[in-house]
Amino acid sequence: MKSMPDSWRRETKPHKFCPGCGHGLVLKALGMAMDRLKIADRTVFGVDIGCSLLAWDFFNADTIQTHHGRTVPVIIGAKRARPNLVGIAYMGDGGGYAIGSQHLINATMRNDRILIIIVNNTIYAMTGGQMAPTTLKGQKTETSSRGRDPKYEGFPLRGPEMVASFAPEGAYVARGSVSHVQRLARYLERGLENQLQDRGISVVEALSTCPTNWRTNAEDTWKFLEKEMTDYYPVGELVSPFKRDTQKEAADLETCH
Amino acid sequence: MKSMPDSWRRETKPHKFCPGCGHGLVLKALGMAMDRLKIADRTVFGVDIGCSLLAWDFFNADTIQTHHGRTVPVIIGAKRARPNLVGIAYMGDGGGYAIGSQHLINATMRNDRILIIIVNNTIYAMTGGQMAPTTLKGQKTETSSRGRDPKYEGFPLRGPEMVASFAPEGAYVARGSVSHVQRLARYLERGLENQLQDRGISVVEALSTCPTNWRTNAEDTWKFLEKEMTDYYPVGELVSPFKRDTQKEAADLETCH
Amino acid sequence: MKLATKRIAMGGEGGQGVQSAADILAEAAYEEGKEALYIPNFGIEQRGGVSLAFVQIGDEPAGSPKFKQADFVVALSGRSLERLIGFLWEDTIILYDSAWLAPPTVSDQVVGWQSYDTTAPDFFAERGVTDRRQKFPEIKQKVKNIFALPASEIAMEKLHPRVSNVIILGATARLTGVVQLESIKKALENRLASKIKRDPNLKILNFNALELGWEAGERMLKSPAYSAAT
Amino acid sequence: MKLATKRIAMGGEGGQGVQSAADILAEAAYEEGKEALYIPNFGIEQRGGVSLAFVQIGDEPAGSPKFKQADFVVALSGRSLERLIGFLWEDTIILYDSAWLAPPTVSDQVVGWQSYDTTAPDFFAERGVTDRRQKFPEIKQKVKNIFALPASEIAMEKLHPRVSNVIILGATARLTGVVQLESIKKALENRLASKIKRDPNLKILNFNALELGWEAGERMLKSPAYSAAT
Amino acid sequence: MISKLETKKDEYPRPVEGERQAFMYGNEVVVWAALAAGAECLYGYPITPQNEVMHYWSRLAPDYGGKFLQTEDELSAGFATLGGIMAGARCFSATAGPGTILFQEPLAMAEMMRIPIVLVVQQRGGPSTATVIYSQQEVFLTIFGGNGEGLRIVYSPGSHQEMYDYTLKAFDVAWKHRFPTLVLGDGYQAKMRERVLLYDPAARGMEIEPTVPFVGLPGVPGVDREPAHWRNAFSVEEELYEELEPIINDYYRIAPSLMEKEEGYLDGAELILTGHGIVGRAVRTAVKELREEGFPVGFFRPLTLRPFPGKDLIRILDDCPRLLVVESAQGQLAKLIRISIGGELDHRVQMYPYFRPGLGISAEELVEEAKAILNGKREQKQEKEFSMSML
Amino acid sequence: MISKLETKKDEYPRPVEGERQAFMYGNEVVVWAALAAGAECLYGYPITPQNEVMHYWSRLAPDYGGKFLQTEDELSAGFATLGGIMAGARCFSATAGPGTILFQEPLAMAEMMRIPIVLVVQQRGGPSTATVIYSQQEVFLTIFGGNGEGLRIVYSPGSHQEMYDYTLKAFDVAWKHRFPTLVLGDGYQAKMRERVLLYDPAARGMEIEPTVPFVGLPGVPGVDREPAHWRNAFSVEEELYEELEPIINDYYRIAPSLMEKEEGYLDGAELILTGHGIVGRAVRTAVKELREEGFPVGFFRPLTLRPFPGKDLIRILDDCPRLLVVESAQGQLAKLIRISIGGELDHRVQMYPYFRPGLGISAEELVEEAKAILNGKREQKQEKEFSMSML
Amino acid sequence: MSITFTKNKWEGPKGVFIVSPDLCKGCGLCIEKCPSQVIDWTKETGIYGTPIVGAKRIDRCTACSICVLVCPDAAIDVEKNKM
Amino acid sequence: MSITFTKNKWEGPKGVFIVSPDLCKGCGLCIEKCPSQVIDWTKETGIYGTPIVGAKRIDRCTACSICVLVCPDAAIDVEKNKM
Ligand SMILES: Cc1ncc(C[n+]2csc(CCOP(=O)(O)OP(=O)(O)O)c2C)c(N)n1
Ligand SMILES: Cc1ncc(C[n+]2csc(CCOP(=O)(O)OP(=O)(O)O)c2C)c(N)n1
Ligand code: SF4
Ligand code: SF4
Ligand code: SF4
Ligand code: SF4
Ligand code: SF4
Ligand code: SF4
Ligand SMILES: [Mg+2]
Ligand SMILES: [Mg+2]
Repeated sequence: MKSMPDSWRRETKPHKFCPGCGHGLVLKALGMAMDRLKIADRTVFGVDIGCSLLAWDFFNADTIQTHHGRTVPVIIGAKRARPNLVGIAYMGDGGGYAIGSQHLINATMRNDRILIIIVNNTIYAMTGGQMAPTTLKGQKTETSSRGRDPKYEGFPLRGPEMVASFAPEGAYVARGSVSHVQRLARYLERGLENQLQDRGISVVEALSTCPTNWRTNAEDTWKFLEKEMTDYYPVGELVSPFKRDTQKEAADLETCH
Repeated sequence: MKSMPDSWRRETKPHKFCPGCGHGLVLKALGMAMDRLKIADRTVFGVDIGCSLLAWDFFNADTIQTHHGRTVPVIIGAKRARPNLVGIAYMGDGGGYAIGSQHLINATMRNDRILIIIVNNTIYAMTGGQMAPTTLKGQKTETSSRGRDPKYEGFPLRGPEMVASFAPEGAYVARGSVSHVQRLARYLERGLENQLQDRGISVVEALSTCPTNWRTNAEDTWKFLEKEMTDYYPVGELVSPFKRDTQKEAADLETCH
Repeated sequence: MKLATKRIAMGGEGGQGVQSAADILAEAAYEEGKEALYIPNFGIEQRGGVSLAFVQIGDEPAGSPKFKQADFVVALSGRSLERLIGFLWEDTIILYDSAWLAPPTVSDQVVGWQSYDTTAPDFFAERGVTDRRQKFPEIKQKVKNIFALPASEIAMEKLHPRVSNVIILGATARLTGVVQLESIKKALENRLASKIKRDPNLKILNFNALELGWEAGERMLKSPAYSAAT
Repeated sequence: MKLATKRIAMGGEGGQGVQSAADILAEAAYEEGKEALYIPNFGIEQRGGVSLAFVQIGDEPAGSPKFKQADFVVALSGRSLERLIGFLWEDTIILYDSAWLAPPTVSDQVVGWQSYDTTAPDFFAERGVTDRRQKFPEIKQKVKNIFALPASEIAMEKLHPRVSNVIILGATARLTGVVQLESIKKALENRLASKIKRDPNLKILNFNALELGWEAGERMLKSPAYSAAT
Repeated sequence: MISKLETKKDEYPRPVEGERQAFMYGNEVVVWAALAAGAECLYGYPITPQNEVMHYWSRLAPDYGGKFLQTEDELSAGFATLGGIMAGARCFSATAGPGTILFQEPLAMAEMMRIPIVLVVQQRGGPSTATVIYSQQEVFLTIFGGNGEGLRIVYSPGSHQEMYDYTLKAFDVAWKHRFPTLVLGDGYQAKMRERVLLYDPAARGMEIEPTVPFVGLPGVPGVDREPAHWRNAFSVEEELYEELEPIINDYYRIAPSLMEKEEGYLDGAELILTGHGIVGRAVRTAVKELREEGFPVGFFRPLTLRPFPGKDLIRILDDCPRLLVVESAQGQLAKLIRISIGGELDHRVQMYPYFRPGLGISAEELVEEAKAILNGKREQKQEKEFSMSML
Repeated sequence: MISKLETKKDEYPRPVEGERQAFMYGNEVVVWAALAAGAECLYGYPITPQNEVMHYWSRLAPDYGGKFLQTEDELSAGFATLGGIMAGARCFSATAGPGTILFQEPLAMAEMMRIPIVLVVQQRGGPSTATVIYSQQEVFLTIFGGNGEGLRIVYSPGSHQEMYDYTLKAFDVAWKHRFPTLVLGDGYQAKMRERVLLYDPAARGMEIEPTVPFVGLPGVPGVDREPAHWRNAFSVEEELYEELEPIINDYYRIAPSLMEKEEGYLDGAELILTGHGIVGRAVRTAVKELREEGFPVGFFRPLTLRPFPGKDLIRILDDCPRLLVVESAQGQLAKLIRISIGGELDHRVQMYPYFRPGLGISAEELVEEAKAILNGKREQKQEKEFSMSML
Repeated sequence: MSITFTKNKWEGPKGVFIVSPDLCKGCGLCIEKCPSQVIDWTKETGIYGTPIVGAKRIDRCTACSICVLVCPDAAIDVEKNKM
Repeated sequence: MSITFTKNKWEGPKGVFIVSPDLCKGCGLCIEKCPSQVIDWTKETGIYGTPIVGAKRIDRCTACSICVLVCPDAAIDVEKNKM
């Protein structure tokens, strides 16, 4: 197994994420998918504002660091102008479900041929740990110091489920987790394949970690991700235009962590 | 039967909508609901930019005409500041599902205690008939002169279904039509009751007419609404925190048109 | 102020076809090699209320799309004439449809008025001649002349209610003297091209209306109906 | 330029506690009735990279939060000292942790550096003393004095690795002469109040560290380790 | 690997062949100019009075290989336009009023990253929703609306012909200098109909700077070439300053070559009238009229509002220190003028305001106003009003 | 029917009793000032460097009956704030950088409808995302960012004490005059920690204008009273003009009473230094230092950027026609100055730029710069640079 | 409420059909929806200068009030006869 | 690729465990995930000045590569012995 996907740019490593940050793992999964499909040379990788911006020089792939919540339109604009490009819009849960949610909704409706990756770390990480749409019930953040209260702040948003509810034909929607990097890589690969085959939009949420703002050690980081988050946010494919290959899936499950 | 609900402001009638405009009927249904609940005196009625702005002086109720897509936050701001007010956010499908969709999504997630009314006329009416998220497949508009093509513009958005997919406990979601004014009035009344009982958000879409931009005569206006639109946009309650009173419903159906 | 450029302000109810009349007039002038400028007055509403149009025709490009004083004011309804009163000056010639519609007054603190491209879809009810004529609005300004033409009645009786605006257009063209009959026919045909293709009678109908109007204008020029009123 | 206000620039790796040390120093001065201003240097990243803090203490409010020349430069790591070289002038006194961490250089065309509030959560791995010391960065500027204090080693051996920043703080306070030991103890206690409640030993531990540093500062003042180097 | 840019195919006809006279609406003129300049994509969101730009484009452009997308809002329209441009396509958009506000976010990004976006702004009344008709109230927004230094190029045409000329030019200038370039029209220009001469720029020997992709370049990144890594976020002050300084320097280096203006009847003028856009046209007409009547007036009409041709105005005011500033706004042009001349003259300038925010202005009323000034009927009060608006 | 306004109950403690010395972060100062002014709701969206305003408020405010909502973006934050204010609550928000851009849409609505919104802007580097740290590049955005005439009141404090004073005052002024009122800080002020004296305005006899609801008024609308019908859209030009004129007149009527500035060491000054906000503080310190060294310099520090205290500056420049303009932006303050003085003086003013977009400025460097000017080392090139930036 | 609108009335066996020319904009929606084909255009014009409706075949009117419900301008009233 | 990172190696029965001090930020995620408790902290510090990991109990290492997969910084390599 390669520790570093070929599409990673070694010159810019170590990357700029904190110790233990899940972004590194999501990008590892993405790198694996890009390696497998050999598309780094025609990819436009768009990163949002949020910790995802730290990936502006992450890949050996042309990259645009955009504005908070605006990566989806930037990538759509590029993709529609030059359909042979592979468009990837990479963002946090704040960028995807709060300030950029109109773009997510309307891109899904239009079935834009891009891959949207939303990193769900239940928090606004870059700005120092405020509540996100994905913050869990009772979870304490800088702007929910008494814990998120559903009465005033609502229940956490399950983004892929929402997208799936009206995802058009040809769309691919899944939720992976950095605690299963290979499975996440598979989802991302399918999302990209879907785009390569001009079928429809792909939206993949990745459950991720933010030890810095969670203030967790390694043990609690994994626990929060694998227990609390995964309980509320089930991992799996929600909508897929691919024929299910159950054998392959079983094999996946074995090798996935 | 009263032709004009008490909550309508007679001084400003005839209203400013075109001949045959469905907005008048949605507002009639809303007026009926307000009359029944006797809440005109503590209502804040917010109207969007879009033809809904023409209702800025429509009711004997305090009204704020806001910006395009921004009526939801304005009403939320008022409601949270003074919870005893009854907040109604009235807008078009452009305001609700395009430029303001982030507010719709996040208000739903937070379960804000307001009633959102989205008038679906499959078009941007006020600006002269451009495509809306709700424009039907193949429908010709000023910006889809060859008819809406799902390959490039996607399939029409079913808003209430999307909202329902993640509507929290206590939410009320329905789709009515101006071809059934009384049933629409009932939905709006339930949406308001839901707010009065502090249960959750209410989102009611109203299928409506726009003979001016559809360029239809009375007959075709009804036909487009009742056949084309209703085929794709089924009318009914999607999510309701109310116990179903089947007797009452049956009675409704009889009197509804 | 007297200018070489002719300034024409037209008004009517939304759906009376004021905008197309004005636009065709300008286009005809352009086709003749004149400098023409047409601009609609448009507001927030799609339909309803008063519809105003402004045309300037001359040898030099117009200085600004709108103007303060009109050389010609053409009114197809009472309400619209009220809105045009501010444009009157001592040299204004007024032409109005003396078979007015007479709507009751609408509260005017409304979001406004008016309407761009407000020709009603064909499918709406045909506009008829009303039984109640609105009285002529009070004009406190000295003007040069006021001409009456019962265009709607003529249209109704001799042609078709839809073409009353074309009759007015014909009269306006003649009265203002800014274009030839032929040019305006050409512009009209241009504009209706696709419709005429479907229904060739349309051309005849419209040309007839134009000619009726043109002739009426001719007669007016010969025997001014009113002299400058106060 | 010589000013009445003392300008102190501190730097270290994110997580070394530079910000709290600087903040406590400023607060202590404030408590003594002095005019104090503390400002962190913060960038886009949450953690990682160099963490800088600026403190000014005097009798008059500071003119601007940042300054061009520091009277004291306190460096807890080699990389941070490199970032502080621009602040040196002939009157600068440098104090550094001579048990440096020696990270390999990171490419600097990164989105930047730095970090606000970067104290690592308690839960991260404890920071140890490295085997590889980074060589002192090349300083081309004449400075007044350079003092070495192996704070990390002292902390590790005598107290606890976490308090090396407090040892440095003690030494800085003494060297700069801007505050009394008592004031800084009070400020430290203030800041740790809630933690001390949970674990009263923390207070003793930190006070000990402070005193160790203070005494080291005392000794330095008596026998300057280096004289102005080029 | 992408073998070649998928730009517009050669099989498409040229939108404008040679020269063609037409009687057109302003929004239509914009579309023909964009087509003639080789524009490939319009991503936009409807707003009156620019809607017809989208209507005409979505109808016409496909015949010339152009693409269209109606987005969910102006933020999306603006950022999609940036994405399209960075992919190497000649993209533009059009907006107005509250839409111009939202466009400031993508414009700010374009300013930082030197993305050659072309935006047509058809001003409407403001502030807020106001009217859908007309004003000149988006001048400051268009120039300085972002969180930066207004490193933009702004043209203010006054006729359909200029609208055509400057929209064409905007594409050239934007791609040549890589600054956001805006064409500032208004509702009158958008909706009025008048003569225009369309021409194929190539037929006139005009070259329009070709587009160059920022991303999706040929070759395997990391193997054949460095990957293109574009960003607008920086961590420390100094880093930003280093990035920004050359951009600012570039801007001011090219500025002198960009400034355009029209002036006339300056000889012996005792009063200068100035106005931009459609108002500049009324100003010119009024001055001509006044001169014909023997009044000593001249005019100055800036065609670029940014950079502002202030040096020319200073020269003019050096000779004639009386200025009537005419605009359908409360002193926005006046402020641009004062920015240019402030402290640069060794005498006072008597400035007279003719500020009509949101209102159209006719040549006739300017003739009267100028006469009133020349006849000494507009002193104290007017000047005070002017100074007041400059606070 | 609503019997009474559900405003803050009397049972809540006063946030600040009497007076209290504190050593605080700037964002914390903002929150205490808002609480002391009786603010009831903060609806906001996180952005560095103002995040802690939201952190402190969401923690502290509930104890004083305050409410908090983190919205989905700045558009929502701004419009929710308008909704809360119209419901009669004292609401405010805080933002920065790209957030300040998005806030222009609600601010434009507030300008048209006279909604007394208070917004704290903590400037960061620009344009675009740039840095999260510091700049003075949001001056024009804050003043003129909407699609209108900039009918706003903008304070630029330079210390925590002024931050407290002017944030308090902002609420009073906003509700008294019904114009959007902004407090323009920056990342340094937001994140630095220094002394401040908090006080209860009531204890000092300061009255803060009470809030009045726009909607949800007592009585049955249409029966006991007219319904409140609020709008910002108008159909014809004249209607807008009629609506706008009294607003503009009101603004300029109150403007003279709003302007604030600090000046010093003007006697015999041969060079005036000017700067606002945190830079104004460096300017003052530098001038003091220079005077102590015997250099003839004075300073002018505008505290209101809008309306700008230009009359005072004209008076100063009348005596001393040399001005060093210092700012962490490329001439935004300089432009405000030129707007004020343009054409008003009967002599030239020598203007020297000290423009450092996005960079902090220390007193030390200003001392050096001023000396260089006084020693004649900064003539041609500098002045040219200045004029260039004014185009 | 002091605001009144002009009224055109047709009295029929089941009730009175009332149209207000001040309100009717002539959209024709009611014509289509009347189950008994009672309503049709009249020669009179209303507020928009367009023809307005009347109860051409009032005898057929069942006073079902569907027309009242579907008029977007609240221009129709139907007073049921007491039976 | 000319970019190389320093490597600390531990050779075990099933394979070689390699950590790069240039990459390891000391997050500890790998320690938690190693099913055989092979990994632990060392005395050495890495790029962030924080302690980095090593294969304290290399004998137990099954060369399963889970650690390789979970390291967000790609700081671990495991070379399986050929068998
Ligand atoms: C318009 C605008 N508003 C606010 C911000 C400040 N901001 C930067 S990142 C961020 C939140 C990031 O959270 P998320 O998208 O979840 O990404 P994460 O950092 O958690 O990976 C915010 C609010 C901004 N840059 N632009
Ligand atoms: C920010 C902004 N963008 C665009 C507009 C222009 N605009 C006004 S109404 C409207 C669309 C209205 O459509 P919809 O919301 O469906 O309402 P309808 O008129 O169909 O009832 C648009 C795009 C605006 N006012 N503000
Ligand atoms: S703050 Fe959280 S999300 Fe951001 S880089 Fe650090 S760990 Fe990752
Ligand atoms: S344009 Fe359509 S939606 Fe708007 S008022 Fe007219 S009919 Fe109604
Ligand atoms: S009451 Fe019923 S039957 Fe009578 S006119 Fe109305 S719809 Fe027709
Ligand atoms: S539905 Fe109403 S407005 Fe329409 S024609 Fe009938 S009565 Fe008139
Ligand atoms: S290869 Fe497997 S057993 Fe060996 S260290 Fe890694 S995780 Fe542990
Ligand atoms: S997971 Fe990677 S970075 Fe974290 S401690 Fe292990 S080797 Fe180091
Ligand atoms: Mg996040
Ligand atoms: Mg609509």
